[in-house]
Amino acid sequence: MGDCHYLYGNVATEKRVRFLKKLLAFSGIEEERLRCKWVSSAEASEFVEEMQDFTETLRALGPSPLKQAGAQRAA
Amino acid sequence: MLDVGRHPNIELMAYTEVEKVEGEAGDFRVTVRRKARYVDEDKCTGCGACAEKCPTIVPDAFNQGLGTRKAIYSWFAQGIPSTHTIDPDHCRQLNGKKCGICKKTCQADAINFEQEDRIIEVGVGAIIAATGYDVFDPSKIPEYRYREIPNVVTAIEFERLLSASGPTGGHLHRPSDLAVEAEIDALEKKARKSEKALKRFEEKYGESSSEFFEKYERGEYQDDDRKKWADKFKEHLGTVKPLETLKRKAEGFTVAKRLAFIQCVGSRDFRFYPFCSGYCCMHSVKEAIIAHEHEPETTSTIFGMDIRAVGKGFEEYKIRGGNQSGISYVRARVAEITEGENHNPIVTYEDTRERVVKSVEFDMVILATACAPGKEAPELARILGVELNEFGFFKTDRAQPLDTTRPGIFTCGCAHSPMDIPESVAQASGAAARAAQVLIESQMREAS
Amino acid sequence: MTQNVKKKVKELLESGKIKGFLGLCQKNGHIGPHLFCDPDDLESMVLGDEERPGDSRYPLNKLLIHIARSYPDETFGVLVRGCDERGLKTLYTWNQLNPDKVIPVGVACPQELADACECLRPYPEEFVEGERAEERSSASVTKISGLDVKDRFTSWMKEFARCIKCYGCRDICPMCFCNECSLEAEELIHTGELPPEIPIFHLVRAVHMAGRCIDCGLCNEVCPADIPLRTLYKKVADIIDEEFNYRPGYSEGKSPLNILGSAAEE
Amino acid sequence: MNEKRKEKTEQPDDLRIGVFICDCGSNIAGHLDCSAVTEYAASLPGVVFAKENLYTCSEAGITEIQKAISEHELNRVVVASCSPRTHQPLFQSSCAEAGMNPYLFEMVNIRDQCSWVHMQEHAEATEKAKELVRMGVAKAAFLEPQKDIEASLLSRVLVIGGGVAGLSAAEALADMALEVILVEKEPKAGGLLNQINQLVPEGVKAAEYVERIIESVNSKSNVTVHLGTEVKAIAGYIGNYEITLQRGEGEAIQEKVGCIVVATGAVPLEPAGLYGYDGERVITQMQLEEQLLNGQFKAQRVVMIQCAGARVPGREYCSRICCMIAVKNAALIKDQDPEAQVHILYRDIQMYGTEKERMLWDARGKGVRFDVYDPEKPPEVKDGQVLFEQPIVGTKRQIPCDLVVLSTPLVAREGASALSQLLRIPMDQNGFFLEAHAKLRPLDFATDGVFLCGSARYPATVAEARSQGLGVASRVATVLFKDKLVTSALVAEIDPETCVGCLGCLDMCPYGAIEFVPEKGICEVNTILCKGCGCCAATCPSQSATLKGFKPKQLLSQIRAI
Repeated sequence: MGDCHYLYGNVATEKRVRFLKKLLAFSGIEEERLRCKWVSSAEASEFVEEMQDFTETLRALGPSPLKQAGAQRAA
Repeated sequence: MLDVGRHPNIELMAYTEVEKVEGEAGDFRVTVRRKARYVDEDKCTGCGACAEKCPTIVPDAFNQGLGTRKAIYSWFAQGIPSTHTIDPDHCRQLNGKKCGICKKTCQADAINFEQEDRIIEVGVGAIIAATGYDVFDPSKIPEYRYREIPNVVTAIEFERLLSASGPTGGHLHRPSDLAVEAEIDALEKKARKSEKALKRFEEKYGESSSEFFEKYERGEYQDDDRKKWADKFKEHLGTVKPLETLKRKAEGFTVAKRLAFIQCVGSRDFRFYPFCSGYCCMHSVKEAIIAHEHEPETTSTIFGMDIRAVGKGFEEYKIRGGNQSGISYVRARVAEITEGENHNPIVTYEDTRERVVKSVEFDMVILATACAPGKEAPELARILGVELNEFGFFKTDRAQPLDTTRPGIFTCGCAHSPMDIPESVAQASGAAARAAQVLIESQMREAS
Repeated sequence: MTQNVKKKVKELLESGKIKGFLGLCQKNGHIGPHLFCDPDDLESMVLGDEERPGDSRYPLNKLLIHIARSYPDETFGVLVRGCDERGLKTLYTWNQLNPDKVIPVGVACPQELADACECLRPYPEEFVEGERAEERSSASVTKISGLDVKDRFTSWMKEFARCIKCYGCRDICPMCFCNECSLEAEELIHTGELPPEIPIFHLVRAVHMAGRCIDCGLCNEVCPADIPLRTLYKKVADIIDEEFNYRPGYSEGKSPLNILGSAAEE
Repeated sequence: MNEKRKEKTEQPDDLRIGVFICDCGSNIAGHLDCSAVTEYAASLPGVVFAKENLYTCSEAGITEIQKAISEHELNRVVVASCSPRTHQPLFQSSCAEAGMNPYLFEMVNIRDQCSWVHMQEHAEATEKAKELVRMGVAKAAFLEPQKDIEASLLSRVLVIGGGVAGLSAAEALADMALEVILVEKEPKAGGLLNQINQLVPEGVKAAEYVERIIESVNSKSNVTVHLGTEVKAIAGYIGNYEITLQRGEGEAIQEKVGCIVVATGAVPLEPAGLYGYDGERVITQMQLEEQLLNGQFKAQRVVMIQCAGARVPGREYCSRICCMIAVKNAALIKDQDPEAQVHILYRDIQMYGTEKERMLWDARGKGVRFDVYDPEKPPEVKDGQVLFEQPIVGTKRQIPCDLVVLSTPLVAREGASALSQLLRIPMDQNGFFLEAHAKLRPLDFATDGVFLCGSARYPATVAEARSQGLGVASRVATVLFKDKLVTSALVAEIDPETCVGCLGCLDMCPYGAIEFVPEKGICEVNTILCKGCGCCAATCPSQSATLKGFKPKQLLSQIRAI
């Protein structure tokens, strides 16, 4: 069991994210764009580290293909 | 904790001590001293701007002195109330120096250097003593060389090192390495200062300090000002050389990966506390598992006489730690810890299976210290008019396990006896029930 | 090729075990679903093979939901292939049909159909007609997985761009038993656009298929734009299998996504 | 996103949103441009009033909100300041005081999420604050007024189980002026203590100890004790349970209670097939207790084997109390007959806490022998002797004996799973009941109104069971001392028109708050039990299950405003 305020919420989310990452990958959207990590309210530095790392990852990946597709359609 | 802070029926008096208790069950009059915070509780929003600006740096007791805080501070980030407090021992203003920066910073106008302790009397029907315990001081055990060997730490110190919100952000830097890093910081500061001074000379005389010094050594210059320069340069070299050595040394620093946990430090020991504290075995297992989660190469050895995994899910957790987190459990009473190379602690013990004495080197040793009765328990017991038991915890009996020897006064948690969190929480509820019974009874008496 | 089915259905009807049998009949050259209630009325029964095996398939289990709702106390028989049976099982799991009130009569698919479907199990547990064909794995999924991530995106966007939002995939899907469909919720999918917001529209549906799609392939057959939906949902089923060791219609109970607690890791 | 789409998100008519931007002294204003954010907020659709405050949570700030609600006829309020965790309740109640429904309030956290994390980036922090405010306003537009949920509470408690834990709970509850119905399956209350000889360290007779508590319980006018009775059916929910009790073949008894305490205890494992258990020469500690109690104990040479059937694959847990019982009985045998030989074979001797450790040295002092055995090579019982390997010295030993005593663990009762279904409360892998939180809520269930104490949760000593019994009483009191139950209106609801009864939500609800109604073929939410976690809404394929305050429309309008 996770330590979610709502008992199993974090576990439920984790399961969904595991699925979604693979579905995204198959549909051609980099799975690194979705990330799920359990950080408690007492773990500020872990949260910061994770967010900075995630931001870096996203920057390296560049704009989302969805956005590019949207722009093309709008044009 | 937040729930307590917000509960309409709870008046939280933090930073307050009990001085006198009069009356009887159902009608106690308690005199308490609300210690001066020098911060107005009603005005402080806990925003922390004051602590950010405060110039005085103090070792942080919450982080077991492993980190620092300011002279105006909150005990820890999620603490309640979030009201900040000025530490009168370190505050510049309160020690007669000129400062008052916090007062200027605070937009809520909450700082009040004139505040004094307030003595307040409160009327209550029942009292619960939940004053917890103290960590046994392992320097009383000379053979473990706590404080002599920097990488021998107590479990609670280790807990702070492992904590993501702790002084190292959860990375297991060894205290010996942290000390070197602190020294590097200090030397760098010094070097920057002397560099500045040298630069002034260099600009004045238009040559580099090293060139100048060569000439000076050859006796080319004799004047006082040049002598000052030379002295400054010598001093600078005296800073920079050890700094470089230290820096080279620090390059080799890694996080601690070989951990030893020593159980029953001060407990199950006739010299100190004869009892078993009950929670330390699981605490060590938990710390070893978390250390392994942080750094998968970590291995831990837990030295104990018995591993007491007696709570719900504990044995399963212990086994998991062995199977998945690189923990080995060794049945042994450690005889001695010595210091090896690189400040590595060496643990000497008898391997009872092989019947040989072994010495094994670790990166760090964690002492699972006894749950010692609170140092101030005797004084509180005196004030409350209750008895302590032979071990120094509040005395109770089996029929009413949460009642002290004085009606209307109850106890729970580690003030009662050593215990783990679920047991403490359950007892706390029990003590609340006993207190409620007293209150209801006295209400009924009044009504009839 | 229908003798054994007819015999079995006749038996069931005559013994009174079932009120009716939901199968297929051919009338005026057309094949369509039919509820056979009279044992003497089985002449027109067919298995749905018009020109090729299985080229006229219908979501009989989905139709059965409606019949069962109207006659909650009656038991019905239903014609099932491997996929239909998986569908039945999943509908039991989702409380849409009562297993005590359904008697499936199985037919095994011929190899040609199994190949075309890339079917992992082209036969029901018990069948009275046909022979067990060889199981096939999905080459179409492997093909897309082999592309690099950008090409995968481009290829799907090209497919999705043809969508005319006819909801055919949903309407035929035996697992789409909802009264109100999220794909018609305005806040989720904007209305009045063609193609519908892609790839969101199709990915939302793919997510809804997780732990549900039993790989009957009707969506793919019905799609007027020939979007390879079956391939997408096959992958969805594979993911759930890889991650949670669950495959709808094969495994018991609901998918770990739909039950509390942590999923079994193995 | 293109403009066309934004326009299409229809907003409710007559929206009058007020936005308050907090400087938090310099805490927010020092790191981003609050005036710019305020100006921006004023330009958002539906916003009729925007104001910057020095401290929105101060007396002055609150007054300003309240004044604005009346002067500008605001029907939505958005505050952009600090964490909702600490300040949302204050702002909500202030809005309510001013006559606005508190559920029409929305909070945006621009301190933690902007000024704190982007401290050195003034412009970016300001931009982000604007975005967050825009999202908050977008959501506020779709907020709906709600009414807190209220339910009545019966000040009566059902305690299931009449052992130490249940009796202690009943005693304390009665003393707290609540009415108690205590149900005990056996014809006599007292539980396992009835079979126990004496309690240590004081050596008090177990029967006398428990008898005193039973007497105390019986003496209370507000306790009804039903012996030889079982719970047959439970309907209802917190505050209003309907209970059916059955005494033997007699007529069913109907009771109504507000809360339920589970104190059903546990039973010692019957070690069939273990170590040649025969009930005569190889017995359990429980049987030894009986022999000691009845004075039938005669053996001269006794070997006790710890962890018999415990800490083994399939039953991994340590039963917590068996070492203590073994040491107690070993010492007692030595007291009765100092010539007797008593040997305890153990793996880890679990004498935790202040008192038990001393029992251990005392027993050693009395001549009880202790030896460790290796769980990989457990002892063998053969022809009047016990063979085992001493891992500590590596030699094999044979101990002749005329009695072997097996320390077997307490195991969950067989009836536990039936009760688990009746009450919809979970069990762990060992069949013990599963509390809401292993550390912080040991006496609660996740389901409100049902509580847990004693060995039904996990093996407990007499003192622990008593403490827990008392503890559970105050857990009950936190509910029943109130006049009525008031819970947040932000709970799930299920649209009966669109629900197809697939039970997806029911399976995902951790609080047992969803029920399937067969007559209607749909699921319904019990709003009292619902905690608003949203698992049902996330699962429902048709958006029939939604969470008030977090409906797709509300959330998506917020997301689309990014």
